[in-house]
Amino acid sequence: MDLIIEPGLTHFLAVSAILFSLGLMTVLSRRNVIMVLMGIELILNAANINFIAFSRFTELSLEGQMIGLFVVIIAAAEAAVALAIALNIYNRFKTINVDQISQLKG
Amino acid sequence: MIEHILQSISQFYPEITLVMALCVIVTTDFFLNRKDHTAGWILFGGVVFSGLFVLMQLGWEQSIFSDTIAVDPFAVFFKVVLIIVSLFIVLFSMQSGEIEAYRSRIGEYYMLLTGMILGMFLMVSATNLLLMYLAFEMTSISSYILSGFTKESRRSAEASMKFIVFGGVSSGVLLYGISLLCGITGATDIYGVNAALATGIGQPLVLSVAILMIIAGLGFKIAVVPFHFWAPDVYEGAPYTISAFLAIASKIAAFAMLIRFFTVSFIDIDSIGITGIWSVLEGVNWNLILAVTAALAMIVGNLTALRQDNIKRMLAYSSIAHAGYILMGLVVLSEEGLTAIMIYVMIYLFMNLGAFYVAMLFSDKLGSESIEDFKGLGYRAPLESVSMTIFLVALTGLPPTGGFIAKLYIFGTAISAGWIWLVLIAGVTTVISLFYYIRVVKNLFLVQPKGPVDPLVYTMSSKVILIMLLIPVLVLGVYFTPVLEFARYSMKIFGM
Amino acid sequence: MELTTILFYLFSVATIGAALVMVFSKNIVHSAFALMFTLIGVAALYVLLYADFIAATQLLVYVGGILILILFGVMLTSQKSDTLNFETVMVNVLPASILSVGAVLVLLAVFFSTDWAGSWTTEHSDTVTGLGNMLMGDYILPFIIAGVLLLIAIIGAILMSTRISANTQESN
Amino acid sequence: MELQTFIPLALLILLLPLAGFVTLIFAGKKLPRKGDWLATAVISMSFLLSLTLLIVKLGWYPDESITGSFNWLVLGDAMFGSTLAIELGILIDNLTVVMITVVTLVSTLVHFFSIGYMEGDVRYTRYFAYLGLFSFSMLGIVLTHNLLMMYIFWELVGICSYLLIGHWYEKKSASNAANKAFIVNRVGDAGMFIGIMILFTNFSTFTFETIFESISAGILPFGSTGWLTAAGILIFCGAVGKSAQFPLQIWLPDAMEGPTPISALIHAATMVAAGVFLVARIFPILTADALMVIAYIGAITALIAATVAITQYDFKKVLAYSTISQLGYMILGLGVGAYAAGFMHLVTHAAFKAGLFLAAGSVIYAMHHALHKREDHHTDAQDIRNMGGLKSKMPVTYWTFVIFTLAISGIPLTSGFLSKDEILAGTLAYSSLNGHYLLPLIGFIAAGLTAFYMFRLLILAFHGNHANTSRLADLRESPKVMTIPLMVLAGLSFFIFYSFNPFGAASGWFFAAIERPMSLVPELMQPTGAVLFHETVQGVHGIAMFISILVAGAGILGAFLVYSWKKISADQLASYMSVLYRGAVDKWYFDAIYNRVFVDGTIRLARILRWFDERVIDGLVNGTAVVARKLSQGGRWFDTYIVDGLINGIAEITDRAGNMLGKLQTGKVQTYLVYIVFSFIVLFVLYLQI
Amino acid sequence: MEFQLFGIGILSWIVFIPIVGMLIVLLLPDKKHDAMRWTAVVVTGIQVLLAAVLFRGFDRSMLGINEAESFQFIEKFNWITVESVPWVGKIEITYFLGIDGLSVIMVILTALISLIGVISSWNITKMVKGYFALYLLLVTGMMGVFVSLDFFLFFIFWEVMLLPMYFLIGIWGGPRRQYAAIKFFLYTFVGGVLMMLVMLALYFSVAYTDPATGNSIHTFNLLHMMNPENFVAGSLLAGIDTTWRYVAWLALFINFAIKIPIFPFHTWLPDAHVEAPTPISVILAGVLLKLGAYGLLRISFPIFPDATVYFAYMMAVLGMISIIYGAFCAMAQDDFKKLIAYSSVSHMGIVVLGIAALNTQGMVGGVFQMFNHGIITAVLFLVVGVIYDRTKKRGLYDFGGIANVMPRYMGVAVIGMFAALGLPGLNGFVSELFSFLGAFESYRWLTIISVSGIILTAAYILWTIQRVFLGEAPPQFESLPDLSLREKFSFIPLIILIILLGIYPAPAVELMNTSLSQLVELVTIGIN
Repeated sequence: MDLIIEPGLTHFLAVSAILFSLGLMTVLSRRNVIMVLMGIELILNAANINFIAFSRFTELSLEGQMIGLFVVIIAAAEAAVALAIALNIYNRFKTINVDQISQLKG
Repeated sequence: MIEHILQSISQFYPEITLVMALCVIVTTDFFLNRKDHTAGWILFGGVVFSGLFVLMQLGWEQSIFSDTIAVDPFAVFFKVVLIIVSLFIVLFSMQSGEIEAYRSRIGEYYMLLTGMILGMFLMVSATNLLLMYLAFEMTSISSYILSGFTKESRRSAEASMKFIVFGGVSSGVLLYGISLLCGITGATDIYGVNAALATGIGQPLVLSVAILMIIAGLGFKIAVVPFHFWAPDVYEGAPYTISAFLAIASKIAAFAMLIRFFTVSFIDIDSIGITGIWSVLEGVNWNLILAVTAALAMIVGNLTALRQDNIKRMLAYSSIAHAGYILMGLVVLSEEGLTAIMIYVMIYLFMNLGAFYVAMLFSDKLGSESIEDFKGLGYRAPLESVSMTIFLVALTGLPPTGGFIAKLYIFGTAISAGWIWLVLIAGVTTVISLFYYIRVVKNLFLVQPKGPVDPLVYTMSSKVILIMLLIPVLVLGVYFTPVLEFARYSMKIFGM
Repeated sequence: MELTTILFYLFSVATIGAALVMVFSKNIVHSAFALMFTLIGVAALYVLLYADFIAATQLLVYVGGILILILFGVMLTSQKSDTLNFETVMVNVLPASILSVGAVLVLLAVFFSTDWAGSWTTEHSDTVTGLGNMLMGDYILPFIIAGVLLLIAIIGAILMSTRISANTQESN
Repeated sequence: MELQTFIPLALLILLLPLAGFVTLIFAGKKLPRKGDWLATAVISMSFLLSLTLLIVKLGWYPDESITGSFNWLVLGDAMFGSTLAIELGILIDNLTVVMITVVTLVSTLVHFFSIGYMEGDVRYTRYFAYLGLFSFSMLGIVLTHNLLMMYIFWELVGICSYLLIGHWYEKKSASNAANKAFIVNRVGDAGMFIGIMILFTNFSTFTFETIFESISAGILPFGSTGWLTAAGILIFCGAVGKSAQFPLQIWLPDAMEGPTPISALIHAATMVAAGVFLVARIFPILTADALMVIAYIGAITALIAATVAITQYDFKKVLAYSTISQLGYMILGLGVGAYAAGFMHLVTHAAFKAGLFLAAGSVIYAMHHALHKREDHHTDAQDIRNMGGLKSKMPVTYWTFVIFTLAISGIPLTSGFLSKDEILAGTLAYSSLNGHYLLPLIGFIAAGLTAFYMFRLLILAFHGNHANTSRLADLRESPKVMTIPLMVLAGLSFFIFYSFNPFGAASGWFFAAIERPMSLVPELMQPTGAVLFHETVQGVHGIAMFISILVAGAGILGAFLVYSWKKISADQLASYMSVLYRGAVDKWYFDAIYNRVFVDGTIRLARILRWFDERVIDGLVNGTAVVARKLSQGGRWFDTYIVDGLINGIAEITDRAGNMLGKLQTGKVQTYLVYIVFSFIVLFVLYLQI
Repeated sequence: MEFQLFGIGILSWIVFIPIVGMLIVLLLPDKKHDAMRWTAVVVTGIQVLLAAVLFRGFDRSMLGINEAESFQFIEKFNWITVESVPWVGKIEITYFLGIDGLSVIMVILTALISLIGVISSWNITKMVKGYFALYLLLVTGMMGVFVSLDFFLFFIFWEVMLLPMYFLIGIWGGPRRQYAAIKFFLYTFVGGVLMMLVMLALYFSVAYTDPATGNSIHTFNLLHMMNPENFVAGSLLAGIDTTWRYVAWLALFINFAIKIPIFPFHTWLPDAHVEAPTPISVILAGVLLKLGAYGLLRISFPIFPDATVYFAYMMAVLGMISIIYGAFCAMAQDDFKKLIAYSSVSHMGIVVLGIAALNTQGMVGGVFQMFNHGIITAVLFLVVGVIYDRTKKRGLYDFGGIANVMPRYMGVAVIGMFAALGLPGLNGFVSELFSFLGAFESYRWLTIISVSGIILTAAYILWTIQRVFLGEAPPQFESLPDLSLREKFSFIPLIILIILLGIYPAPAVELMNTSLSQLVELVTIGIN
């Protein structure tokens, strides 16, 4: 009983799993580029939770946190670029609805 | 620690050179005029220099920066390949009309190109999961921008948007997979991973999830089915130079990363004997998955290419198909297969670069990328058309071009390893590929030009570049011992 | 039933709840703020995992940086003629929901089915020092590379966001 | 003269005409008189040579037979055991010498005749050149000592006859006739070829000698007498084609499209007789069954042709049918075992039938010129209804013609009587021995008919007085160069040249020289032995002679009743037995049936197969069926998709698949992601399986 | 090695001199058409001379086929060798040229036909440079296939022919040239892929032990592949009468059957022939079709004797079908060229029937038929070309009475056609005779049926002669010029050969006799 209540590795992993799938949901379903972006951030965070959790509970000690740190940085960079691109898209198409931007196909 | 780092730095010159080149470009970009391709030449020089350093590293086999980077023949081979491609791409960029139109931003263009090259260098040599991911991201981010470099064009913008959405998700998935892998094995470098798995902490289920996620992440870069959807759109939207770079360099780099990652982490070290045939670790037979994706890639790539009218798109699909062929070499799990891959890569880069280049030249002059508009170009631009024919024939895999040798080796290894069904698919799809390649040739030569018939004039330099691409394609068709030797020599991956 | 446990459940529920809001809210601005709460929740979870430094970074970078960026993005890209319009619609909901539910089920199943290697619980007394040492030691290369990466990203962002035009207008 | 010198001599005889041919083809036009003299000289020379050969051979070496041969090809390698040597060579025995004499003689006469007849022809030189080629090939058939050469020259005479029948190829009818002749012959030759293959496969040689030896040693083809009989009959097929035997007799009448001298030489005297010669050659290996088949075919042919001949009005056609019928006689003779008689009939027939044709030629020549003078171009110069009363106009021709007619009708004192009578005796003997009473019956009926139609021809053409006198006002006798050959042949139509006893050839030199070779086939399959047969013939000879004279007389009488004294009206007669009459007039519908069944059938089949090829096969392999259907959907599509390379069996599939996969590429990035996640899960499931 | 010029073996010369010519042509200025033509003439002429040298110097008594030492004019040096690769031993690709009785006659044929082709392509005016460049490349490919004894080399030359042919048909061809060209390309390419797979399978199944070092070497050397001991135990194609060996044989057979072509793979031929320009049709019929049969004899038969014996009957049946079927289709054509194309199908059927007999007569007959058909069909296509040049018509019903208009032309045409119909005294007869004789020994009834093909042949040939040459000439054709000097030059050598070999075939037959006996021995060793 205690084991189930007392938060262990699996609990955190479960949280990350849920966040991951929610991020996936966002990416798949929201048509707004920026929403999609948020979804991606969510996925990255889920991954990060994993790292941190592992660094807490397994022999992947501090390195987990290390990776987490870098991931945050990368996420920031990617977000910046992505938003720039979103702006560019908006200037070209006057919309940032992903499903309306489909000239290239076939 | 310090001396280790210093000592490591001494073996890190190629990458350092690139970084320095980047800095030089950034600084000079402020005061140099952007009319000529100064930045381009700087980058060219930088690549050449780092190439020299790479050649110095021939035969080294060690791991530096506390097991985050490996300097081994394998890396050297792929770095050489990347350098060749990069040099050509820089030259292309100087010829390209699309890039010329954005001369005011030419500096940024080359900066990002440098970043991309650096990222690929790291991809081929990284042995640490974190660094791998970093390299991956570095390549991706710069290519996101570059594919949207010609901002005015909506297609270009759309390409970059799709690219980043797709790439973002893929990198997220990749990261998640990496996190799981680290979690199970408790290691961040692939040697540790292998060691941990070798001790038999069998976590098949979670391990397979992790592996699949990593395959998905890298599959995106390689553009292998079913992770290929972005490729045609992005290639079509992006400028020719970048399409070519993505289709060749980043694909190859991703392959190198895939190979290093999978072989080092998931191969049973004990099985590496004189036989040269490996066996996968217990419970993780990832090569079957790769086989399936390879088969899919060949089929989908070739079939879809049939109906394309845009030359870039056609080449995109063809490159997807080629990714399938290359994967065959990894599937067979043998040094032989690896050699085959290397040979394939070495030849593939020349013929594909050539095809893209000629297509670029044509499109710049015609203002169209439609194959239908290439009618009768054989009479208006004979040299270019003949070279195009040769490149396409090479891609089809007919002797006496290098393409034949490449296919021969890949098929050969697959047959010798007994993957008959895969080879049969490959054979059939090869036949199918003939259709769309030959269709271009037909339009070039067999159809009378409609509209103007004045000859297209190209600069001498462009012709020279063409010849430089043409020669290896033809020579490697009849005499490929050097490549073979180089490949066999470069097959030593650190840690195996 | 100790404090950490309660906090864990609290934060995780909060995080997930916020995430749900973010995913399903019609208004993009709401989503953005929901994302903020999610991120804060995640940071809190980090704290529960003794990763205080990471938690701080998370707050700084995400909440302080990325989120602001996102909001700017929202503002800049949401103009309909003269007014602002934050309404966003969802597409292919059914496959998306099926797949993500499938994903979460798969992941949960996997996680619960595996017995994780010896779950030891050491107290990382001072993660900051450790991280600092590592950054200057084993992880110096990634550190540098990350710097270059940021440089590239900045250049790219600038290139993309500034209004420039080609010398020659090419047809779309 | 030494025996060995025969071979070079024979070679000379053989090659002289060839030399003539080559010179004429290349240099003929430049020679004076377009080189006709050369051809004639050459052939006359080889005639003289063969005559000497004949005399020497029969006079001094009546029983030897000599062969000279060389290796033409050697197949296989000694180190693998069997090597296979293909020999070519010459065989000289009595049969040969007699035959070459006949051939060269007739050929020479025809050469002379042609000089007059073909005068001023467009392709005068080529005509003589071909004559030379023909003589060469014909001599080749006669002189060869193996089946291969036999077949080679067999085909060559075929081609010569093709060329000469089609000499006036501007006429559609001529070229048709030529094609018909060659193709029909090909049918026979195919059979002959198979027969040869059977023998070769078993004895791995072509030479008669070796084949005969191995068969007499009891080795059978594929170890069965059935195959031996088959081989015999198949080889005989060649004869059926060449000698226009039933059922392949149809080509000979059409062959009359050629110049008349050609009909005389090729289609009466020599080439058509080659079949008979062939049978004589392979006689030793013919089994009783084969011989019976041969006999019946001969008999049927003789009867059919004779009946048809009665109803014809074209001068040459009548003669053509009579030729067929006479050839039937010879074959019948050989079939029943009257070897010498059959062969003798060949010789005698050569003389008088050649004569008949040349006479006909002279008549037609005269008619032609007469009509030409009158500017009359629509009257047919060959139709006997336009003739009549030529007797007075061209006496030489008439009298020679009479002699020939008597000879062919088998009236005593003529050569024809001798040979035909022997054959009939043979049939009687055969029937009395093996009890095939049909054969003699047919023989006698045919004999009667022969007499009847020949005299019909004589009367209608020469007696009475012509339909309108004015038309033939300027009819003249032909020049000497044409009449002299006639006289020579007429001379040769008397018994004296063949046997001093006008009522029995058996005692003559001919029978002495040409005696039936003994059969080499196994006992059971052997025909009646020569000795026994000969005795029987002696027995029935008197009866045979009596009956034959009787029927001949009857025939002649009938002819006079009907056509000369008009006691019986021909039309009445025709209407009484209208069925038979119609049948005869329409050549018993052979041509009609063949055209309907074989020619049309083949062509239709060919058309079908062509369609099949272009639609179905091409369709199966190329999916052009798909192409065809897509074609209707607009040319451009066709151009860009089919022509540009989608033309293969999987055209449709690939195309469909390509489109389908292309549809996946919607351009909506989220859709892509959906696909990916989906396929990811699929892969995962798959992964759990493996 | 006695025949060398400047240290380079005669075979290399004969193979690569066209490449030299091609380079010269490419370097010539675009306008210098005659120079290009003469270059081509000279180059191919030299080939003919070299071929003559081969003919003179060829030792008729040496076996060849599977014994390296009894090949002649051998040139062999390692082309690509990779020392001691751990997993496959030593990789070896050799540049291995040599001829035996089977190939020498084909080399001679190729040289001759190439020269004739050049002469007859004098009136090509469109893109002359490209034309002759491609033409010479094609010639190299053909020559190379016939002289190479290394499978890798063989395959390269084989595929090298593909593209020039595609262009030669596709650019200089008739109205539907694109269709024809792609069809040709497609068919041959499919075959090529199959062959490549088999080649690889063989490569990995065959390893000979180096006498010197004693380590096993994987090789593409055909002669090593013919030696059963060289098959690595347990490899894909090892053993006798295994399924994989049958599969491999069939794959090869399909490839060669497409080239020959055998029913039902023949449908590319009519299109290609009809659309191709005259000289290319000549090459196509004269040499390319022979490649298929040659490949069967050089590769399939000796390497897979067991499978060959197993499938021989099927081959014979297909041969028979091709004979009859081709003849029927030819009969129904009204296009002169198409008719000849189908007649080729029929005649190549005889080849297949002959070689399927697996005895010396059949084999000799078949190969000799290859040679003769090459010459005869060349003549026939030239005949069509001549009339087409003059009238721009090919329909059989468009003509008539040509005999009176162009007597010399009529002469050569008729000789060619009679040779095609197998008239004794002309070369066609001899080869058909022996093919049938050989076949009859092995397949009695099939042959009896096939023989009926000669009747059909006679029929359609004679009808053709009648329609084209006999009768009255239509007014618009009454003043056609007779053969020009150039045309005479292209005809005469062929006509001479036709008659010469018809009367005395021994010179040709002696060339191949020994080798073919050896081949028969090799294949049938399993039977008896």
